Amino acid sequence: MPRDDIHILYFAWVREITGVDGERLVLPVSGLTGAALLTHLTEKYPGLKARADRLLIAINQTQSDPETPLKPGDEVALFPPVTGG
Amino acid sequence: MPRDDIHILYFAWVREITGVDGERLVLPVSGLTGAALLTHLTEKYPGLKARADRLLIAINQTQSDPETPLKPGDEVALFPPVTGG
Amino acid sequence: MFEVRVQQADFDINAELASLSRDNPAIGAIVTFTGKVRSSDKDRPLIAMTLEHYPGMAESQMAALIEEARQRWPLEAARIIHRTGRLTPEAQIVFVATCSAHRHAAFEAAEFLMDWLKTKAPFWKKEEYEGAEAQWVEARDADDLATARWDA
Amino acid sequence: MFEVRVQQADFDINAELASLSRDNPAIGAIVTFTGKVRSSDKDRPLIAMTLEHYPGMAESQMAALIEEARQRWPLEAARIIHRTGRLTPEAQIVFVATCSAHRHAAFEAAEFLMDWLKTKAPFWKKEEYEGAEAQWVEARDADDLATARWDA
Repeated sequence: MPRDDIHILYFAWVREITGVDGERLVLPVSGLTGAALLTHLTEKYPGLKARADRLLIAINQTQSDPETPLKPGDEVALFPPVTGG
Repeated sequence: MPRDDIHILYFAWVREITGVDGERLVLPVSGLTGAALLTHLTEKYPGLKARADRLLIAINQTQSDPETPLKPGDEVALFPPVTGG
Repeated sequence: MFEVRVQQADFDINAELASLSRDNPAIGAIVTFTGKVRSSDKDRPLIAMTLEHYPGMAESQMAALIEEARQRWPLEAARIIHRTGRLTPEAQIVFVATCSAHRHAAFEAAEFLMDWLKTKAPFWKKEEYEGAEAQWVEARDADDLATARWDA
Repeated sequence: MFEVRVQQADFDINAELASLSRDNPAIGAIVTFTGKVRSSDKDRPLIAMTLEHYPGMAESQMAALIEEARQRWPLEAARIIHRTGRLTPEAQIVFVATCSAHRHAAFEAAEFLMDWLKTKAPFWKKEEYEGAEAQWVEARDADDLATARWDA
């Protein structure tokens, strides 16, 4: 049976705000975009709101345009600009 | 007693043509330049003549203009363009 | 001989170089970059930094960087290693090595890999300074500019 | 920690890096270049190369190159090692290492040192190819151009 939810992952200070590494979410509407997901999440985690414009989104481990529609089964990661190296 | 000769050193194919690592030479005239020394040496070592325009000169371990006059006691080195590294 | 690794353990540069270049007599030039934890930044003594990554995506991005470098320069071998976890001053953080017949390709590819790694691979640093709460490092515009110069 | 050496013996990169960077927590970036003997050049198998230098002047030129690099970049440490004598394929020939707080200074200084070393330090290479008499290597215009770009 195919999954009807997405797997959301949080990294760095995003994870500290959400308090969880990740969670599963059934898409509230079909074709929800990453940007709309983020708006949804800022309601759940108000601490994200002030810094939401600096978040990056990766869909299935590829950095993606926030306007990309999400599909059931996607792995969606939210994280700040990278600072490794 | 100060030296009245110069010490000439040869490297790479210059040394193979002269057949010696180096030699001492009493300056035939005061104020002889490196270029004039080279002309003198091409008479002694005719094999140098064809490639004399590609030789570099170092006076006291510093690469020098061939028109620099030599002084007694100088260390004068003749060598091809460098190819290390 | 192209490899990427994310690991908590330290790395040994001689061992990495041996495994990269051994038995390949076409290699004339090897460039390495090693990034280390500095003890002071902005006048305050740094106690430690903690590196976090996105498992899976970090490795695939690092492999993609190496593929991109191979499109641009004739490389015989290359490797990127990035450590994670809590690291104290003087610890090694990151290692890039590039092997080519000639030096300019090796130098340029190594610098390219570091510039891109800093802006494209999902790693994040949190710094602990003496007498202050640990803070996530902010991304630097200078790193974006360093990456952008390879777009020309 | 600035040093130059000319030696017949091989060098150990880990040992060089340890002595360059140990106990200096201001170092955040280390770049190394290692030049090795390639087995083939111009389609013919190379048997060996022999490196000759001008003792005294080689060392003083190498030290002058490091001084010049220190004028241009904020370096914490740097080292140049050049081997001489007969070397066979895969042997290490030359080593340059630069240590700085930040990566761009370390990369640029290392590349600068290699470019200048190739055109300003009195070393000469003689190559032995299969089935041919050993020949002195000719200086390359490309090396002069690589040196000239640092004059700007």
